[in-house]
Amino acid sequence: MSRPPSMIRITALTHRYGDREVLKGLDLSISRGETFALIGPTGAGKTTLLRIIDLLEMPSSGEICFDDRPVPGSGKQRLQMRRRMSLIHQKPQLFDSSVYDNVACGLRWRGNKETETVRKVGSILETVGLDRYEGRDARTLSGGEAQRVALARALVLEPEVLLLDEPTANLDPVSTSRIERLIRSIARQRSTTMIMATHDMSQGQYLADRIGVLIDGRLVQTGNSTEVFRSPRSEEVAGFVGMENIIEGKVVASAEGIATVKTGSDPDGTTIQAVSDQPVGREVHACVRPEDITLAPATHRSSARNSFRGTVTGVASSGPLSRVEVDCGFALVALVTRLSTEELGLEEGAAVVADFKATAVHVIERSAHR
Amino acid sequence: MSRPPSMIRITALTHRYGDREVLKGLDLSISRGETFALIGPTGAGKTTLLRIIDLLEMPSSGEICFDDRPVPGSGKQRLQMRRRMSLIHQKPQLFDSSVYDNVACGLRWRGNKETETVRKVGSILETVGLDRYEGRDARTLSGGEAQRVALARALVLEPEVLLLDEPTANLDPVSTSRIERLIRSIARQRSTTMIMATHDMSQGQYLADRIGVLIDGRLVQTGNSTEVFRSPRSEEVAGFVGMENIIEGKVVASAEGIATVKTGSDPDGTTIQAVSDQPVGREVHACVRPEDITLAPATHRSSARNSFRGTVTGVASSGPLSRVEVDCGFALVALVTRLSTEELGLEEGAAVVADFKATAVHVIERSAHR
Amino acid sequence: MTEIWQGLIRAVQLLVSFDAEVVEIAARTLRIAGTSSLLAAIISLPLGTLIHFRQFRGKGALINIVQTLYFLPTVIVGLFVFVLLSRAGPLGELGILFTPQAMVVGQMVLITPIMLGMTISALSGVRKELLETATSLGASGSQLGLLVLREARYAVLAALLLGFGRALSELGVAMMVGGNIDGYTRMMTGAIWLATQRGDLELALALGIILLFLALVISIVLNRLQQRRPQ
Amino acid sequence: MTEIWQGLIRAVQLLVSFDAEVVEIAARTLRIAGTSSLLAAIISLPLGTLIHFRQFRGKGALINIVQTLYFLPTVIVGLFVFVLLSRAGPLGELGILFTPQAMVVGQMVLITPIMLGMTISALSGVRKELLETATSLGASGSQLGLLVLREARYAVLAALLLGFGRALSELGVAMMVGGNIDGYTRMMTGAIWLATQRGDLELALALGIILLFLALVISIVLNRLQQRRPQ
Amino acid sequence: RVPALKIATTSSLYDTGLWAHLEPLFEEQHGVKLHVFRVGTGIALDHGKRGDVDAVVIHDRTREEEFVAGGYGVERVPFAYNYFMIVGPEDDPAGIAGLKPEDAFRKLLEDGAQDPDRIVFISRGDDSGTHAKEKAIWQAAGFAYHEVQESSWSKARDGYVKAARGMGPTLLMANEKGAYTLTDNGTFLAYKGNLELVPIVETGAMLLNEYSVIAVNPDRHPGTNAEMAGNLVEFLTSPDIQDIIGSYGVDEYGVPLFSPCAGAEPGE
Ligand SMILES: Nc1ncnc2c1ncn2[C@@H]1O[C@H](COP(=O)(O)OP(=O)(O)OP(=O)(O)O)[C@@H](O)[C@H]1O
Ligand SMILES: Nc1ncnc2c1ncn2[C@@H]1O[C@H](COP(=O)(O)OP(=O)(O)OP(=O)(O)O)[C@@H](O)[C@H]1O
Ligand SMILES: [Mg+2]
Ligand SMILES: [Mg+2]
Repeated sequence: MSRPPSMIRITALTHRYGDREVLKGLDLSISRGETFALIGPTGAGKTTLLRIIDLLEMPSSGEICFDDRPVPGSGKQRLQMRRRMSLIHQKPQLFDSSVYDNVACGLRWRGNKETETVRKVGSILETVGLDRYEGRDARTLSGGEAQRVALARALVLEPEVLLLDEPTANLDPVSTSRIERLIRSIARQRSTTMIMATHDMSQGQYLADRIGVLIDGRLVQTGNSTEVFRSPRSEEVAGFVGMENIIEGKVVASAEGIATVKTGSDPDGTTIQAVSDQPVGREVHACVRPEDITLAPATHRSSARNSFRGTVTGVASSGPLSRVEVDCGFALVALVTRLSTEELGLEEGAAVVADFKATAVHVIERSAHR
Repeated sequence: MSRPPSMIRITALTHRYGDREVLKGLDLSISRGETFALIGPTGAGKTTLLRIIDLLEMPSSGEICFDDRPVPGSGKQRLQMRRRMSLIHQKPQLFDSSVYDNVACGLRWRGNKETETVRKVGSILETVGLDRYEGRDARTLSGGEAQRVALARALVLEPEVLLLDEPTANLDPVSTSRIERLIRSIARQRSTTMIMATHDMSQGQYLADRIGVLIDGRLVQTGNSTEVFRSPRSEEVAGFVGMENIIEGKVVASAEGIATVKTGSDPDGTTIQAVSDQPVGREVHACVRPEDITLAPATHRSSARNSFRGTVTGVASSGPLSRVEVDCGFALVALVTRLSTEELGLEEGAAVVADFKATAVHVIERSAHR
Repeated sequence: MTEIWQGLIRAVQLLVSFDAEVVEIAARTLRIAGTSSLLAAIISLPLGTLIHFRQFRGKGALINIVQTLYFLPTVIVGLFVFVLLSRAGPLGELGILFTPQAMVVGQMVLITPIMLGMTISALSGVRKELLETATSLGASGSQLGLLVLREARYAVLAALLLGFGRALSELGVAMMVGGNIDGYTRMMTGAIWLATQRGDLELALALGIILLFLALVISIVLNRLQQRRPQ
Repeated sequence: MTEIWQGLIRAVQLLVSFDAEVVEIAARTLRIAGTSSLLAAIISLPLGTLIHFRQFRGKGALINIVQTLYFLPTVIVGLFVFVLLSRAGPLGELGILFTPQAMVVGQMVLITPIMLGMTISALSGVRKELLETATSLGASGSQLGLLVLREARYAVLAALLLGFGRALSELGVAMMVGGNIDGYTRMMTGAIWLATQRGDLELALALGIILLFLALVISIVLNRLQQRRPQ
Repeated sequence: RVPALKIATTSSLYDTGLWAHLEPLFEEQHGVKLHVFRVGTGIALDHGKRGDVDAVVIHDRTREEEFVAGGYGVERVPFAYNYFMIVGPEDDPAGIAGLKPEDAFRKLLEDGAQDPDRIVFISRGDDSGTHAKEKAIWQAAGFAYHEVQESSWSKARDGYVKAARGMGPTLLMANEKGAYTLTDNGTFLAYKGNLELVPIVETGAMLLNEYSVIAVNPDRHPGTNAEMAGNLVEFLTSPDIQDIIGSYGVDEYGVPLFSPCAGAEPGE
């Protein structure tokens, strides 16, 4: 594989706070111009990793190369490197001065001309929707306004590497999509390298070229969004990326790349067909994303490989989607549009057919250590 | 209407910072046991309103009644009232001590016995998933951990009124749904009155009995989630609650509760059928939620009242849904499942039919002042 | 220069031999300065917290005045208290001029503004958000006060130390109000001053070194206390 | 008590009549104390910032020692600098004993620890997160220093004021090192002391009031400066 | 608490250690605590005027007489004396050795005006007893004090220097500057080890330095301990104590520091 040169390469990175090991031997290489999303539960170590990449902290062990050069020890050289990056911290900290001064400080520190600074600050504030806020005392901003100032402050520097730690955590959907579009356009136009920690899965999917799943200090999987969200490498990842249906089973037959997984422990349990190479006899988890399951009236004759009759046990709607729990011998969760929910009259007790394709089933070997 | 007694009643509330009017004459009454969600763009005044309700700030004018008693001026009585509430601030501020001390402080301030405190703190920390964190220095927690401590600290007080300002802004989806379930169960079991500011629309929908839309300091609409999300009172609200399709038009015919709206300005523009009482001749906006639009292959014969042929101009997928932009004379945005996107082969340039029901169209009178 | 070395040697000699007179003077110094610092702290901590929290007209002016009193020369304080306590003065009836009690009063006048002002500026370093969080959690006024003192403990301790240091090292009040009476109101600084007047520079330096040694012990102990986390 | 009133009246008289001698002494006092404070600030601010940021072995001990020096009695500082600058001393060559320059040196020895120590504790009130944010935005070490000084400006100003106040109100150094020479090294406190020695308590009080008045003006001006937002 | 007798005394008596020597004797004899304040003459008199002390022990005849005449004191009782001396650098740049004090001062002023860098005089300048004596000598030399202060000698950077400090520090300063100064012999002896100065003029009637004790007038300040103050006056003039005063300092300096004069003006 001939990849573009790596902008950031991390080898065997370990970090400890006291005797807690927070990062456990990470290896990661991010190419110039790539957008990389770090996802993972709270406390996984995302912030710590970003801080180390931004040279705020020295890792306990391991090596980091920035633009193919190892990170130096001398403060001055680190400053040079750091000035090519910009980290937007998770909790935006604004300086006790005006919004203008807050956004201008990075430029000033780099010795920019003030006329230039005035222009740049004005334009970036407009971009984040805060024109006419220049003179405001930064400490009196609302949560979302502060977040946008923090963004503007980093973006105005036009860094080569942009590190974002939950950049839209405090924003409403309209501002969020505005900022997302902004980030995307920056990534494209300036071919900025970006690493973002986010808990918003769809943000990761939308913005990132590649996604890394960090769980408990370990980078358990990296890949593009399809790989991560559709073929999680472990049950842990599967659970985290929203594969709510994780069904225990055992491969009982395998032919032409289609495995038959018998669910549950009783001998005449239901079987699920899945596209998988797992050999017969292996203990596995069959995972299905809720949105890959379609529900139809009980009268419906299905052509899907996997089709199960069941009873609705719960419906919860949030936004455009409804989350429908179905009992068909084993528990299934399906995400369907509110429209279908209404059309099908889905409510507790309703009889339905749940269909999903063999390609929608992702089979993971059950790890011994559980 | 015989409503349960109001827990919080706000009359003509106005608040100014300097000469910025941040809240502009709000009237709001929240009943005991109700869960009320405040949604609105950043800087709308959500935090300010919560702060005023929590008696942290005196409003510039207007009245607040707490449990049917007007809020007193004396510090001591205000303290008594405040101790029946608990506000989780937007930016969690932890005290410079251990996690245990942070969670225990409210109980101690209320003079609880320490043995009782130990028990309660232990149990709430377990509930938020932070058992074994008691001894940790609160300042070294990750963003999500800090957020959960802040939650625990307020919940452990079992307040009558719980005020939540973006309670899950820093949490991953798994923690978020854990916390949402917790909040929901508290609301049910203890019949706690809750007011939450959130930018997560689906959270508002999921948790709240009633939703208030705060835009630019005005409570422009309150109602249950169907009312707010499906029948926004103005274009402003419509835009904010995700009615992405807002089509300008004019009612040209009206019969049996069905209005015909001609779109655009040219005489032979397309017409849209909508369930609406708007009289003929009125200038209106026809609004349709993207998820209420179904897309079908161009060959499809539709039975829907509104059916338009068009061409896909853009597809963006995020999570289980894809956002498809269609040009059918006017621009439409449809949200369809990724599954359908694949099945229909939706991609730029594809010809499709976009269908939606007359009931899915919400018609708003176009206000003169724009 | 030799005086400094000899002063050092003399200091060590006095320290190891536990010279009775030096021990007595040192003990008296600690007692008097300790009492006045304690009383000044008892006044300054709550009052400073109150001023910090309350909004009132003239607050800025009040703080300005308090800060101005940092500049009070010890002679002036001494003189002022002297005039008050002198037999001809309004509090002459008390008859406490030239007693340790009078010195405590004088030192309190001297150091209370320092402790008060520095406490206020220490507290002003605590973020408003933190206090609002505590308020939301139901802290009463005094509980809030304790919290803010705790959050600013490093700077508050520095303020107290500074005041104590001023009491320990001042001379003017002790002289004017205490009278520097041998065996009764003589403090370390008075003894040092007397030694310089008598031309015994070595002894003066030795006593100065002993005073600093005491101060070092105190500041280490206080800093340790402050660093120990409350359970 | 009458002395206090008479002192006040005398102070007002001296102020309004612009008494030449008082004006001269006041100007000299401001010049000398101002110079030593300025120099001490020039040392303390960067050094304090450096100590605050750098992690090194013995940092805690160093801070402890600096804090201990808050306790330095002025007589001891005076004596120490006297011994250094005296003809027989190591810096006797300079021949600056009993000159304003020597007083500046002595006062710097006295107040630098205060300014330094209080600066360090002022800076320690600035949140770590804020500094990390600045670091991420590419602030160099010195830029970070300026930022932290700016963020803690209230407390830093208090520290500088305190040091200046100490220089303005101290007597021991001015006497030992300056010699309290009429028309040359006599400062306000020296003049006050002399008035008390002569038994002219009124004049002493009047001069004290004038000194405080000066101090008030200075502290108001500095506080105003600090509150004015930089554009 | 044992009642205390409070006396304000001038530094020269205190610093020689005389009071430390006499204190236990008096305390034992009268069963009282003796609180001795070491202060300048001006403030000692002021303490007496406001009744904050019970007696004053000082050495400034003119002001003592004013004090008594003003009704503040009972009676001025001289009890010891010695002589002031003009000390200066060993090479005596003004060549005043052997002159009478008033002549020496005149020469200092005249030559000093020519060469203020070499001929320097440090004046106490603090209205102390010593300073009062200095002024009296100038008077005898034929100069009003303000003439001295306004002379070109005084205007020079060095020259006639008024440094208001104690006697000891003044000696140290004179030593540093290689200057002349007027000092009482007790303080000079105490400081001698630190000084390169030598006595230049030691004789002359003008140099007489007499110490007296004055009990504060109880009519003015009823709260004062008049009885014990009377005891102190009696004590200081009693023969035993007069003997002790007359021999004080022999052990340490080889010469007595004071001559006793029990109530009478010392002979001139
Ligand atoms: N200074 C510290 N001392 C001790 N432990 C720390 C420190 N900083 C972080 N930790 C711990 O390290 C772990 C990783 O923290 P980190 O902030 O990197 O998590 P995160 O993935 O960013 O989480 P979140 O999504 O909640 O922000 C957490 O468990 C946290 O408690
Ligand atoms: N102390 C203050 N002084 C001046 N303006 C203020 C102050 N506090 C808030 N504001 C302004 O008032 C408006 C409302 O702020 P508020 O914090 O209530 O918004 P919000 O709805 O909570 O926004 P977000 O979703 O971003 O948290 C904002 O425009 C903010 O800038
Ligand atoms: Mg984080
Ligand atoms: Mg807010």
